[in-house]
Amino acid sequence: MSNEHKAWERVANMLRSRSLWMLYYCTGCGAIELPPTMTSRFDMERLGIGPMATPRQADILLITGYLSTKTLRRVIYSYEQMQSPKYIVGFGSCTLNGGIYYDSYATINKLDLYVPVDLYLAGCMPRPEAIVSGFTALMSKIDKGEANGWKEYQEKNDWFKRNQIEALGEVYVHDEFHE
Amino acid sequence: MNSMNEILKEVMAISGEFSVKEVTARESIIFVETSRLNAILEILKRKGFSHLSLITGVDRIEDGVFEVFYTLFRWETGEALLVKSSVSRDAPVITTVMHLWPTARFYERDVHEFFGIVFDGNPDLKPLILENWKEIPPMRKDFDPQKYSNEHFPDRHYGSEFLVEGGGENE
Amino acid sequence: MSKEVKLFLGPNHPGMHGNSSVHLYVEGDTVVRARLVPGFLHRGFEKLMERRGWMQNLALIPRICVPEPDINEAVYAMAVEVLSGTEVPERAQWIRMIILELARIASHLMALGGVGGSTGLYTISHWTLADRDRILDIFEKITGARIYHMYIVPGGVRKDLPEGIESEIVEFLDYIESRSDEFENLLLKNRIIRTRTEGLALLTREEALEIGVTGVGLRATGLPYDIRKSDPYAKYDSVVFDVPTATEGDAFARFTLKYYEMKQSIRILRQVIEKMPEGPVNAKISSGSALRWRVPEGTVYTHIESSRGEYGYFVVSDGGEKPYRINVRGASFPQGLYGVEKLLAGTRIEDVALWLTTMDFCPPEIDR
Amino acid sequence: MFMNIVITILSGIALLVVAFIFTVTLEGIARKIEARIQRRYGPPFWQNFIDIFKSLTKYSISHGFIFDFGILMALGGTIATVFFIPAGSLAVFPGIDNVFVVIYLLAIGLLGMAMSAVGSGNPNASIGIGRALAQMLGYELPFMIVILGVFFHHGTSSLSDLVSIQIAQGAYNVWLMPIGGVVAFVSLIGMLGKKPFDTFIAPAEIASGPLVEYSGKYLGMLMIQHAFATFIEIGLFVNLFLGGGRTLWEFLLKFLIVYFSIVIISATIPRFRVEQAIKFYWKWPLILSFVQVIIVVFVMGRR
Repeated sequence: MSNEHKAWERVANMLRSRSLWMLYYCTGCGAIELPPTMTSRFDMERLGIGPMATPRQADILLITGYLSTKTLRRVIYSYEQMQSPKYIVGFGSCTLNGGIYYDSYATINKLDLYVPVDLYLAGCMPRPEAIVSGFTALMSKIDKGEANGWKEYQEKNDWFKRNQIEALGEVYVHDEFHE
Repeated sequence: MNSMNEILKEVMAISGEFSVKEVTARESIIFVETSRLNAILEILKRKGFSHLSLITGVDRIEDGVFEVFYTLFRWETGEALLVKSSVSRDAPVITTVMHLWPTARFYERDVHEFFGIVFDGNPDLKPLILENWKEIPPMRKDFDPQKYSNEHFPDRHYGSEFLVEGGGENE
Repeated sequence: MSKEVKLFLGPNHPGMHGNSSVHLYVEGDTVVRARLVPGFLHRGFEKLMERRGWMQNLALIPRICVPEPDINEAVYAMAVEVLSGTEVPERAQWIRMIILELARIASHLMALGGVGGSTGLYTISHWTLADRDRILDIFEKITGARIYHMYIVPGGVRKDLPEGIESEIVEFLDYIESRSDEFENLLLKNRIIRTRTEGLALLTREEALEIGVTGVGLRATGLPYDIRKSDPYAKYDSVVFDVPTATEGDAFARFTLKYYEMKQSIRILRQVIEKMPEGPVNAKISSGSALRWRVPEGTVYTHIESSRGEYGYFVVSDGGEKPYRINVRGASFPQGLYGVEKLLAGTRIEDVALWLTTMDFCPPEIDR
Repeated sequence: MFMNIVITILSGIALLVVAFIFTVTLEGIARKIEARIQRRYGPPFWQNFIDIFKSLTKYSISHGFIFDFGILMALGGTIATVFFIPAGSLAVFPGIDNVFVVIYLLAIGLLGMAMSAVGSGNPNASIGIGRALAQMLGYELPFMIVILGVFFHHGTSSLSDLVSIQIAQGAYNVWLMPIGGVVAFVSLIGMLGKKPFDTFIAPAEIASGPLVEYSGKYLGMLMIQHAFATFIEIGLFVNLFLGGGRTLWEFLLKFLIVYFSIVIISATIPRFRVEQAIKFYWKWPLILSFVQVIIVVFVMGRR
């Protein structure tokens, strides 16, 4: 990359790390620890992180805990709608290896096969302190320019798509309204 | 406010004998054939068991039978009654109780999806919770979720390199 | 055909609590037809519970209902105790009541915060969730974890209360009561909240009984039906408290009832802390190791009054090491599925999120 | 001749820079105040700058020509309106900055955004725009009536003349027409879309309304447009009713006081429904504005 592009990337990364917008979508059981993190006690907003209503405006997509197949479809819709320097944070062991639902017929075991994950948070439902320290780790990762999950999704798209079809059968459900 | 035993005696007087099993002071199970099920449920509802808490299916695979439990509850005295009837496993058809409790439509739809028991008279037995499900109804005993999970959702294999990663310098 | 728009109040919507989708057929600004599509949080709980031993299930059970996990443990413990006939020591029953009432206050605080969230009054959400966090600290001291406690086990409670926890609970109760007039001024006496929620999600007594609504929805129509009174469990029959009821049956009545129920829970907790005897905390359940514990054959349905209504477990055991069948009766199953279809027609789009909040809608209870 | 063109251009740019920097820092401080009301610390006050410039660094997706053109029209219309607001000593067009020009150009900005939001094809956006325009009917009526009263009394509708009259007279219009001031303040809250009247950006109901489909650079531009729109609306109120200000700092001080009072009011009030908002405006504020006009025309007469 030409060096002025690199300089611009550094400035952009500095800006992107200071103001992260989180998609307001609780996909799993870990979402119950988000309200305490967003409100008065742990106050994520002082780090510049706030909930956003639509995928278009969001930077982070939180996979809070287990992911059932039906939700995985909607997560893929939302992830693809988000604009591109986007990051995914996986909560707890359910996104790593199925967690406590390892033998369930409805939840996926390894999140990394379907969407690129930038950060994993430990804890079977990570505590608010873990979430805040995880976000600061993500911010420093973005600052250093290492959080390139979205580039990986673009480069290895067919690999991700093949995994998704393999697990879900079909990603885009046709008659969503089951008329 | 006559207690549960008097009510059961009155119901037995009307619709014939059925066996009663006491669980706790305020809860008992009655065994009823599917033919007399609707009549008895209607009498019980009139006698005060107005709240249908739950419709549960149990898969007794060894004696080839689906048991369907209707859990009724009486607010005034706090008594619960489990009305049990059984249906054969290969032709599981039972009449619906939607006319007594409209909310039963969704309980029946749930039991239908997870056991395959057909409640005739219930208009929408569409899939409720699972999406694009092609296997047999998952709550049956002969469905093994572990096998399904291993086939469809590969998980992380911790090979020897994981040990290096764990003990290595990059914490 | 008039211009009817299909809208998703889909799983990814800030007004939606948890994760399920309401399909709206909208004409102009009012909803013509609505249908709930659950299943986004389905993990096949009942199937997983059949594959784990009786004591192993304790780790799985609180994860069903996230806003209030303790009710699961209490109901499962009571069901297994009835089946296995174990006697729960006196002190353990009182401790269970502390946990359940604290969980009720936490869940009610969250529900009141939810009302603020959907009407735009974010200040009340911040206040109530900050106070709820103090309860989670108390839980952390008692059980070691914030949300999933695994503290109520069949046969009693895992371990005794730590030293000096009673004084901390009393101090917390005083703190909540000192905050109550601020809550009232900001939420209950707020004229715009009153105009926004009066007449919304009107539920007559017959409709409530027909839908099978339990909990605050039923009490808002005037029926004082509370499982703690009609079918008392633990030590609720030796504690004095009354069940607040209203008559309007609309959204405003429901969350004011939640607020007064919180006051009743505070009253219960004060009495529990005075009357709690000393003594053992859990009974010996099985001779061998707890993992090989065989519960005698039988069927039982136990239920308790959660903050959202009747929450019950239907447990069938065939005498083996693993439960044969467990069915979970969530409080929001009837009012979520049938209630949405029957009552949501006619409300405006702005009020759909508020409708779901005050109707105590918790998706994991439907999907399990 | 050439010199005053250069002066106008320079003072125009200075006004733009002052408007942007001042309003965005004010919004940051407002977020901190609202956080303090909610018993938390809140972000640093320059957070809004970072948000704007971060959205400008992101990739964005376009939904066709109308979607792009509407945004440019909104931003251009709003920037053009900023020039006509005298900020204390910094008045770009001293003689000809007429209130009707401001109202007209402001309408261009809002309609541009409406056009692009509907162009995005998302049903939430069109519902949001429907609500925004309906609410505009609500607060525009009493605001107009009260302003006409002010023009009738002072005989001029040029902002800078009104400001100099009030300074010369020593009595602000708020003291002359207290009812008009209150009505204008209430409709100012509606114009800004602050809490009781922000049904069109309601996140809990229609997922932030018109802003649903805006991503990356479009969102950055819209946030800049929102900053300028806030400056225009509050600047209009300060000039009309609080007598502008001899120096720039006096104007900015009054601006700050008005803005913070709105923020504090809106932090503890939930949202109206749209028809409730319109009913509210067409009930008391409308009656009061008629009363005010009658007082101005018959009792006070021309100055």
